[in-house]
Amino acid sequence: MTVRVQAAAFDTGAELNAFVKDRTDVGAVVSFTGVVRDTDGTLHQMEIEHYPGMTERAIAEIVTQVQSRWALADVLVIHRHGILAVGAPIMMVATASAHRADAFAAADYLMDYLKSRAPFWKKETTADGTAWVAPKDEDEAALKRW
Amino acid sequence: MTVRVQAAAFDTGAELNAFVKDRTDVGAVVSFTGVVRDTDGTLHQMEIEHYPGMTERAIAEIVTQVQSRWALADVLVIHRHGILAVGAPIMMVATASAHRADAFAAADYLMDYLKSRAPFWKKETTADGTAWVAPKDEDEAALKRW
Amino acid sequence: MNVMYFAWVRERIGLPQEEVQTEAVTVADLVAELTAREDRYAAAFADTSALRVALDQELSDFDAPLAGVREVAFFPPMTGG
Amino acid sequence: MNVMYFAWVRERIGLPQEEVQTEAVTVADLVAELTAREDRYAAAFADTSALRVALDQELSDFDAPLAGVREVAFFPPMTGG
Repeated sequence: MTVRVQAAAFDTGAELNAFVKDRTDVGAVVSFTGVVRDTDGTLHQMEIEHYPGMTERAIAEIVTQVQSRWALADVLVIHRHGILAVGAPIMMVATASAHRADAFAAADYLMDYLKSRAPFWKKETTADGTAWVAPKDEDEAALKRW
Repeated sequence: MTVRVQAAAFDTGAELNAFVKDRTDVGAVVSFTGVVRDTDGTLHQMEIEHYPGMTERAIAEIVTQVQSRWALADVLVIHRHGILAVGAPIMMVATASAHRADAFAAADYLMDYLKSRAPFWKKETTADGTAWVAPKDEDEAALKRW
Repeated sequence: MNVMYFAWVRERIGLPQEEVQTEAVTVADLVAELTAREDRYAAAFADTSALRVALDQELSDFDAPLAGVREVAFFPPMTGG
Repeated sequence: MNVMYFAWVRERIGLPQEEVQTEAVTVADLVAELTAREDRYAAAFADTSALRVALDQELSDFDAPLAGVREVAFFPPMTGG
């Protein structure tokens, strides 16, 4: 298991390659990357605040949950904080398993929980000023799937 | 949409990075990579046979299906044929969307259909000789989820 | 008509494709005709429930008519991905 | 007790954390005490249904007792991922 919470940018492709390098017991690798999206061409930047200490604890707990529910060879979580440019990766998860069903379900679950249970808050800056991103009802509802 | 059926090896991380390079309308990217797995340490190599012509048609049809069912900014499918070493990527799919639910569902669907509806056949060579990989009942059953 | 064989069907029959002159009306008729030819065909087609068929590169079934079809392919269930 | 504020709660109150001397028994008692202090606290805590609370870095709720707790954090629903 690797969990990194960092201000620095990361290279999604390089991280994905390193994640399964030299392994022969893995048949299925799923990755999810969250990217700063400019919905209507007005976003200047995104800023992510987090709660140092609790963030790492909350993510470790979510990863422990997925490892107990699915047969996983490895799990990777990287989440940035600080100021991010449009188009930049915000975070990624990757799951490695013998079979694809476990890898898909674990990545999906990780994302649902990281979204609503890890202490990160997004603030968007547009020409109109700054606004905290509101949680979506569907994100809380998604947790009930599991 | 990009579909490639090729004998050559490919670099999963480089493909994933290129897939969303310079896009600002994508918030969620999901990738799946299938890797040659050595279940019990006896696999020498895998060989993949396919049906040139039908392969490309079948994949294009599956991609058209996912594009009609989910809101996707882009879809990538790469599938190798020929002789593959243990640990080598066999194939990958990637889906890009504004939101994660579409990207996850589309990648999951693509894999279920590529597994059982695209004309590829895997043959494994071990110390005991060669054997064609048998389809799993669960793979056919997985199609009924959609 | 071009008849193609893949994976273990190809290995049992011993060739990847051949031109077949036939009056077979359905895929099942063609299978019966080939099966009657030689043991290697009979071995390949012994259990058609374990086989799939494509007509002009589209998945089809053994009841399908062959009228107008130029390419028939027989193969085991796919194992891609 | 160390009390921390994040995101718009931090912005409304105007500081990221402070040391609070309190006899509050529950989180709700602490919220009432802070709300009574100044308008900026009242503004931040106006609708606690829009807030979350963590006790010693574990998500908790407003009915929870504060006995033994060293760090309380208030923040809006998370928007990670």
